[in-house]
Amino acid sequence: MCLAIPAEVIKLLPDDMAIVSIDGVSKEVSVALIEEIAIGDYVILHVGHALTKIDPEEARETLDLLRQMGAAVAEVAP
Amino acid sequence: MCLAIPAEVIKLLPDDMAIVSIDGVSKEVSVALIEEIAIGDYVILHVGHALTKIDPEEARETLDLLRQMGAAVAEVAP
Amino acid sequence: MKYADEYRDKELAIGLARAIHAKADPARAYRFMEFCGGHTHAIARYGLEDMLPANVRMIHGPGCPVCVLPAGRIDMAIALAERPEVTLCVYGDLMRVPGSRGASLLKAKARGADIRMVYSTLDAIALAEQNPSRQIVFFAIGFETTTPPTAVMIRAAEKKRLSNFSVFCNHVLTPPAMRAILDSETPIEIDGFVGPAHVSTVIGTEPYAPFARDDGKPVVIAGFEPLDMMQAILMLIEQVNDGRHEVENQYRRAVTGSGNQRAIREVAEIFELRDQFEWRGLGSIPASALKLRPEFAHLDAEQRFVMAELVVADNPACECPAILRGLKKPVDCKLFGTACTPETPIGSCMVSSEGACAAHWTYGRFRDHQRRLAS
Amino acid sequence: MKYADEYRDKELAIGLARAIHAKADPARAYRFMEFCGGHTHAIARYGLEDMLPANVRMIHGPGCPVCVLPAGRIDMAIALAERPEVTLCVYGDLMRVPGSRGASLLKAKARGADIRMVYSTLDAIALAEQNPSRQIVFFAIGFETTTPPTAVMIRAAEKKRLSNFSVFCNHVLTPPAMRAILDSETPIEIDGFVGPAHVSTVIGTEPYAPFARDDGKPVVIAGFEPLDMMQAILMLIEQVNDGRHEVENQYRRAVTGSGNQRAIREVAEIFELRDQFEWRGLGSIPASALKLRPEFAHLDAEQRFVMAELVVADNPACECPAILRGLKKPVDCKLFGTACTPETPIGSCMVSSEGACAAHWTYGRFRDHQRRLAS
Amino acid sequence: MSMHQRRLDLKNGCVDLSHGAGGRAMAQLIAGLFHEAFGNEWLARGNDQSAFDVAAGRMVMTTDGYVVSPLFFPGGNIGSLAVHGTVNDIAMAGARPLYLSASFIIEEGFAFADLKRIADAMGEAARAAGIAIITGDTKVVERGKADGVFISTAGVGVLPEGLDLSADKARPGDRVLLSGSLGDHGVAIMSKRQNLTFDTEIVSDSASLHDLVADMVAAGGQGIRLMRDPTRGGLAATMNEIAQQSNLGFRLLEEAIPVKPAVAAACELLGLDPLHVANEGKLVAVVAPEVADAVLAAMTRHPLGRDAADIGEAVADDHRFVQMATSFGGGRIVDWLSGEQLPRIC
Amino acid sequence: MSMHQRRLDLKNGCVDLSHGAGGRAMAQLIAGLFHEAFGNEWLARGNDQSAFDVAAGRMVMTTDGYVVSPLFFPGGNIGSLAVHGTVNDIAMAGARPLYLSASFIIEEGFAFADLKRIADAMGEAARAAGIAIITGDTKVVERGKADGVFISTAGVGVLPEGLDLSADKARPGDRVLLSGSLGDHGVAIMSKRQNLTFDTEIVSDSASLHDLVADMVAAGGQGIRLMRDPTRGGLAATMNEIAQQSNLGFRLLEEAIPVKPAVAAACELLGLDPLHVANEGKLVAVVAPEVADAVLAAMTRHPLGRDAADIGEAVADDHRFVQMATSFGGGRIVDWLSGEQLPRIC
Ligand code: SF4
Ligand code: SF4
Ligand SMILES: [Mg+2]
Ligand SMILES: [Mg+2]
Ligand SMILES: [Mg+2]
Ligand SMILES: [Mg+2]
Ligand SMILES: [Mg+2]
Ligand SMILES: [Mg+2]
Ligand SMILES: [Mg+2]
Ligand SMILES: [Mg+2]
Ligand SMILES: [Mg+2]
Ligand SMILES: [Mg+2]
Repeated sequence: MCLAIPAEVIKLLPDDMAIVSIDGVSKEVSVALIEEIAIGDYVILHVGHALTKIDPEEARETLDLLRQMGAAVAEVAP
Repeated sequence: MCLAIPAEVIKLLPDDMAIVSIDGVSKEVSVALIEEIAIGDYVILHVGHALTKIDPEEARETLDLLRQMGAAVAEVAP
Repeated sequence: MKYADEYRDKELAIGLARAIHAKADPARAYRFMEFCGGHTHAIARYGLEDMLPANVRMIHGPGCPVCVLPAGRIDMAIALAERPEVTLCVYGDLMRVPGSRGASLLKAKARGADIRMVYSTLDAIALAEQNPSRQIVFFAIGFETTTPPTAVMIRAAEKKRLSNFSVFCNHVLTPPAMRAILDSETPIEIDGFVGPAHVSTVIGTEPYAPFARDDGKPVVIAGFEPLDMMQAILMLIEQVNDGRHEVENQYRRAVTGSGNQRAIREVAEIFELRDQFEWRGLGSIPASALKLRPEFAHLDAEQRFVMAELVVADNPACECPAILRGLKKPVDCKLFGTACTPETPIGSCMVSSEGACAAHWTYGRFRDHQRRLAS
Repeated sequence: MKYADEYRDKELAIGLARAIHAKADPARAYRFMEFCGGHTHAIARYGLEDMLPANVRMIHGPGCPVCVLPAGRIDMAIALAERPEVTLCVYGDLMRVPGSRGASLLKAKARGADIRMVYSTLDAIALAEQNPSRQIVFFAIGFETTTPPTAVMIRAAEKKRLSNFSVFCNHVLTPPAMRAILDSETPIEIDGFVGPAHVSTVIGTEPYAPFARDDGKPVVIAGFEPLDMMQAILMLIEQVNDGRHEVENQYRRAVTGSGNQRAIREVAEIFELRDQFEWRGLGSIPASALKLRPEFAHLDAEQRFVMAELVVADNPACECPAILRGLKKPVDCKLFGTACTPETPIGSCMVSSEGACAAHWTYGRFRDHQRRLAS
Repeated sequence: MSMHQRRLDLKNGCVDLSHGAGGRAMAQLIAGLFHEAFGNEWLARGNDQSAFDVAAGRMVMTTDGYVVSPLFFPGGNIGSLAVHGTVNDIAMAGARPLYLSASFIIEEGFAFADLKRIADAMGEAARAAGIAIITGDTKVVERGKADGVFISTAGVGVLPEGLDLSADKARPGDRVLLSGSLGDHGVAIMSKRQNLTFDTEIVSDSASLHDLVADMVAAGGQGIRLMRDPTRGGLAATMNEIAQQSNLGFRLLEEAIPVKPAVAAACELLGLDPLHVANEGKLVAVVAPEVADAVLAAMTRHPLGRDAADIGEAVADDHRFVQMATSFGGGRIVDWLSGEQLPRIC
Repeated sequence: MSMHQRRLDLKNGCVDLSHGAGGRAMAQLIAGLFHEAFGNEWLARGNDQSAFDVAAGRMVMTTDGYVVSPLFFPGGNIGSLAVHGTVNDIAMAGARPLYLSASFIIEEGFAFADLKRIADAMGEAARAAGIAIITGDTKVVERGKADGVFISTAGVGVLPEGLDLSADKARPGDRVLLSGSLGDHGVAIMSKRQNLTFDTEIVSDSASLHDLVADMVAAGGQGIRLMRDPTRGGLAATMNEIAQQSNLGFRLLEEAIPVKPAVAAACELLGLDPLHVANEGKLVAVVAPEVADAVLAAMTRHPLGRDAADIGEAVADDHRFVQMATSFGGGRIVDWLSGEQLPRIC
C-alpha cells in the first residue's frame, strides 16, 4: 500500500510547496507536513506530499547492517 | 425571404398542433395562428407554423388567368 | 407538390413569356424591384432573367431579413452567446451572417460559444424545458412573416412559466423599408414593385396602398413560384403601360386585403415599435422594427442581459445601398467576386443566397461572361 | 534512485538469502504476515518467494486501502458521482474497484458520471477553484499514510473558503485491522508481522506495541524495498527462534518511535473515530475508520449530500476472510482465475494488484504450475 | 484466446476506457466483437497488419472518415456506410476493390449492442461486396471527446489494365451520366436529426457501386473519362470539382436529373437544394460522347443504375461554370454549397 | 483552384463546420493546408483515390487511429506519430512501406496554426521515411464531439520475397530482441498530462523503424519469426500477445531490458510498470537462435537500435506465461496491464 518514493528537495517554494527531484524527474509537491525542510533533504513522497524526511545516518547504518548480516553467514556457511 | 411551402393538414393534434403532409413528407407543426383548421386544408407553412390557409378557388382562378394571359398572346402573336 | 408544381409549368411559362414580350414596349425600360428575397430566389433558381425582354430589368430589393440584419446586432448576439450560461438558438441562415471584423455565429460556435440551430420557435421552447440550468435565448429575426411564430413561442413560454428563456428581438417591418428606398436622397430608378408574398399573408395588401397612392408606384403582391413572378411582372408592365399605380394582388390564393387578423392581433399584443432600427445597407430607419412590450420585459434578452447596443459601420466600398435602390448592379461593385463572395460576404447583398449579389454570384454570374463574349 | 536502488542490490540479496536459510530452523514453519500491500508488491515484483526457504511462508495481509474498501462505499460514491452537479475526484486505483453487481467507477464514468482521476489532493482543490459552478467531491481513501494529505487539502479548502468542495471520507486505521485479524474466531496461523512502512512514517512504531506485548506476536516495521523485506524477515525469524516478541524497526531511515507529530496533530484536529466501519474481507471493525469532526461538517460530503449508508454483503464464495487470516491461499478459492481475475475482481484480494489474489495472479501464478510439474 | 475473462455482455455492457488500453479487455473486445463480425483468415492471425498477394499492375488506395449522426438511419448505419463509401471511392477509379482496413474511435459508454450492430453491418456489407476487412484498430476516448463512434476505413483495389480515370480528364463534348436519383441519403439522415425530425419513406441509397462500375467499364472502356460519387456537397460540389480539375464547364439539364418527390419536398421544407444534398450510392460518370449510349444502357441494366440518365455535357469554359437549363426554361449556375448545409427560413 | 476566396488565415483562423461540408471552404482547407504539407503528385490530381504501380508479389496493409492527448508532446506531435505508427506496423511484417492514406476528424474551433504544425510534421515524417501520403479525407465535427483532431492513417507496403513474419511463428528456443529502452513515449506523454505534470528530459521515441527492419531482415532473413512494436500496453502486452498466438511462454531477463533512469523514476512516481508503458519507436523481434547474434549486431549498428538487447527466450509452456527473472534474483510473471493505465497511490 501507500506508494511512496524517496525524493530530493531541490527548491523551496512559497505556501509550503517545494520542487523535488527523482533521477531526472522533477515535480512540485507539498511539504506542509514537514516541520523543517531544506534544500538537499530527501523526503518520502506520497500522493504529492512529503510525509517525512529520510535520515541519512540511519539509512547508512541499515545498509551496513544488511551487509554484515549477509557477510556473517557467508563466512560461517560452508 | 420567408421560405414557406404549401402543405396539407392530415391530422389535428392537441395544443394547436397538426400533422401536415408534403408529397410523402410529414411533419408536426403549429396551427395556432389559424382561426379554423380542418383535415384536408392546405396551409402555407413557415418555420414550423401554418401562416394562412390556401384558398382553392382563388388558386384555380389564378391558374386559369395565367393560362388565358399566355394563350391570348399565343393567339394574337404571329 | 400541390399549389407549387402547377406554378412551375414550363408550357405556361412560355405563354407568359410571350405575353410579356408582346406587352413590353420596346421603346422604354421597365425597372421593377422585387422586394423579397423569395422572388430573387425564384428569378435565379428558375432562370427567369433568360425569359424576360432585355428592357425589363429586375432589381433585387432588401427583402431578406437575414441580409439586412446589421453587423452590430450580430456582434451583440455573439457577445450574448459567449456568456457561459447562455445557449443561443438561431435559424440556420444566421450562422454565416458577418458581424464586424469577420466574426460570425458559425465562427463563434467554433470557438466555443453554445449556439444551436433550430428549425422552429417551438424547438427553442423544448430546449429551455430540457435544460433548466441554462439560459436559452432565441435570436428572433424576420419580417412580418416570421414574427407571429415568435409571438406563439412567447405565449408558450409564458404559459409554461419558463424562467430560463428569453428573446433577442430583431423583427423588422417591410413597409418602412420600402418607404426608405422611395425616400432615398439619390433619386431611385424603379418603375414598380413586386410586393411581398408571405409577409402579405400576414399583413394583407392594405399596407402597400401608400406606395401606389402617394408615390405613384405600381405594386403587385406576388407568390414565390416562377409563374407567380411572371404574372406579376406582366401585371406591372400593364400598369406602367396604362399609367396606373395601384396595389394589385396576384397571390390571391394566400393573401387577402386585411391579412391574418389573429396573427396581427397576437403580434400587436406582444410587440411594439422601436423608434429607430439599423438596416444593413439601408442605414437607420424610423419605426421599422419591433421590440417586446413592457409587459414582456422579463422575456427580453436585451434587458435580462443588459445588452449594450453595438453599431458597426457598413464597409464604405460596398455598393449595397446603391444596389438596393436600383442604382447599381452587383458587378458594379469592385469587391464583387474578389473580396466579397458567399464564403466571405461583406455587404448585405452577399449575405444570404437571396441577396442581390449572392444570387448573381450563385446563379447568374455566367450571364456577365456571356455578355462579355457577345460584346 | 537514491535510498531505493541501494536496497535492491542483488549481491546483498544473495547474502541475506543465505542468512535467512541459515537462520531458519528446518524443523519448523515460519508464517509471517506482511500487513502492507507495498510489501506484497515487493515480494511479487522482485520474486522474493524464490529466495526464501520453503518453510518461510509469507501471508499477504489486508494492507491495501483500495482492496478493503467495501462494495457499499463504492456504490455510495457512484451514486454521488451520478448526481448531475457533482464531479468526483478519485485516485486512479479506485476506478476499477467493484461495487455491487459489477459496478465500478470506471463503468459509471463510461455511462456518463463526471469522475476525474487526480494524482494529489491538491489537484482536487485546483479543480474546485476552476469550476465554481460544480460540486467537487474528493473521494478520500487510505490508511494513516494518506490521511495527512487529505488534512492538508481540508485546511486549504477552509483557507480558500471553497463552498463547492467536500470530502467523502473513507480513511481507515491499520492497528484495528491487525487487531481484528488477531481476534479472529478461527485461530489464525501467523507467527509474526512485517509492519507497515509508510503508515509508520506517520504514526511511528508505538501503536504496534500491544501486538507484541499482549498477543505475543513479533512485529518488524519494514521498508518497501526488497532488501528491507528480507532483513525484516530475518529479524522476525530471529525473534521467533529466540522466543522474543517485540516491535523492531527495520525502516529506521524514515520511521521513528513517535512518528510525524505535525501530521498526527493535523489529523487529530480534523478527523475523529467512527464507531464502526465495514472492511471488505474483514467485516465490520469497531473504531477502525475516521470521519470529519463536527467543526468540519460543512465539508463532509456524506452530510452535504445526505448520503445513505449502503452495505453490500461480500460474495460468500470468496475466500478472502480466510486468506487475510493466513488460513487459505488464493489457489484454494474456487473462483480464483475463473470468475475472479484482475479484470473482474470479486473479493478484496483481487481488487488491486497488491491484493493477495491479484499479486499471485499477476506475478506468482507460474509457481503453481511449476509445483504441479514438480509433483 | 483463453484469457479467463467473463464474456462480453453484449446486451447491457458498454465500452469503457479499459477497452482501449492495450490490455486483456481490448483483446477481448477485438476478438469477441470485431473478428466475430468481420470473420476472415487475415484477422484471425492477429497481427498488426495483413499480407496479401498481388499481380503486377496498377492499384488504387483511398480513405474516408465516417462521422455520420445519427449513427443509425433509414437504410443503413455508420458501419455499412463506412464500407460502401470507401468501396465507392475505389470503384470511382474503375478499380475492383480488394481489401479494407477499419480504424474505430469509440467514446466511452458506447453500448456493445450498438457497436455489434455496426460491426455486423460492416461485415455484411464487406461480404456483399466480395471484399474483406483485413486489418483494424480500436481506440477509446473519454466521454465528450467523440460522438459515439467514428470509423475511418481505407481500401485498396486493382485497376483493369489501361484504365486511368481522373477528374482532370473531362473534355468538351463529353456526356455526363448520373446513376440515379439525388438526395436520398442526405434526406434520410436529416429526417432523423434532432430538431429537424420529419417523417418520410425515403431511405439512404448507401450501396457499393463497384459492380455497376465493372459493367460500365465493360461497356465504355477507355471512353470513360472519370467517375465520382456525389457525396458531401452533392452533385453540385462534384460537378464543380470536375470543372475545376478539367478546366472546363458543364451544361446540365434539370429535367434529366432524377429527384424523388419526397426528396424534393423535404428540400423545400428545409430550404435546401437537392443538388447540394449528399448521396452514398450514386455516381457521376463523364464519358466520351461515342460511348455514352452504351455506358448508359449498361447502367440502366444494373439494379443500382435503373434510373440512370444522361444529364448534360462538358463544354469549353475558362470560367469553369457549371450551368443548368432549368426545367422551367431558364438558365442558372449550379454553384458549390456555401458554408454548411443548414436548414433555412429564407 | 482559383475560387475567389480569401486566403486561409493560418495565424489566427480556425476550423469551423463549413470546412467539413464539401463546399469551397473544405476544398480550400485541403488544398491550402494538407496538399501544401504533403505535397506530392498523387494529391495534386485531386481524386478521391490515388493509383500506383505494383510488381507481382506480396503486400501488407495496416491502419491505426491516433487520439493522443496532448496533441503536441516532447519529441513529436500527433502528426508525426500518425506516420511513424503506421509505418511501423507495416515494417513489423518485414515490409517496405510505400504509401499512406490519412483521415482527419477535426473538432470545430481547432486552430489552423495547430493543424498546420501537425500536417507539416506528417509531411516531414513521410518524406523522411521515403513514402508519400497519397490520399486523404477531412471531416469536421461539432465542438465537444472530438478532442481537437483525430487522425487515422492506413498504409501499404511490399514484402521481400519469402518473408512471412507472424505472431504465431515463435518457437521454443527462439531469442527475444528488443531494439532499445522502454517507456520513453508513454512517459513523455504523461509528463504533459493535466494533473500529472512533472518535468523530465525524456522525449518520445516516436520514429519510423522500417530502415532498421530492413537491416535486420538483411542480417536474419527467414530466421526472423516475427516483429512487433510494443505500443499500447507496452512490452508486457506484446509478449503476452505473442505467447497467446504462438502458444508458448517466454522467459525474459529484467537485467537485459533497458529502461532509462528518468523513465524508471517517473514510473515509480506514478506507480506504473515500465513494461506496461507505450513505446512508438521500439520493436521486439523473435528470432531463431542461429541468427540472433547477427540480427542483434545489425540492430546495434543502426542508430535506432543502438541500445538493442537480447532480453530472453521463448519456452514451451501450455500456460503461455511470460516470466521474467528479476534483476534482484527472483522470478515473476509479466502480465498484461489490467484495465487502464492509471497513476496509483498504492
Ligand atoms: S459584392 Fe459584396 S461588397 Fe459589393 S455590393 Fe455586393 S454585398 Fe456589397
Ligand atoms: S480469488 Fe477472488 S473471490 Fe477468490 S479469494 Fe481471491 S478475491 Fe476472493
Ligand atoms: Mg476517399
Ligand atoms: Mg468518399
Ligand atoms: Mg462519404
Ligand atoms: Mg493498432
Ligand atoms: Mg468520393
Ligand atoms: Mg495497425
Ligand atoms: Mg500500431
Ligand atoms: Mg499506436
Ligand atoms: Mg473523402
Ligand atoms: Mg503494432
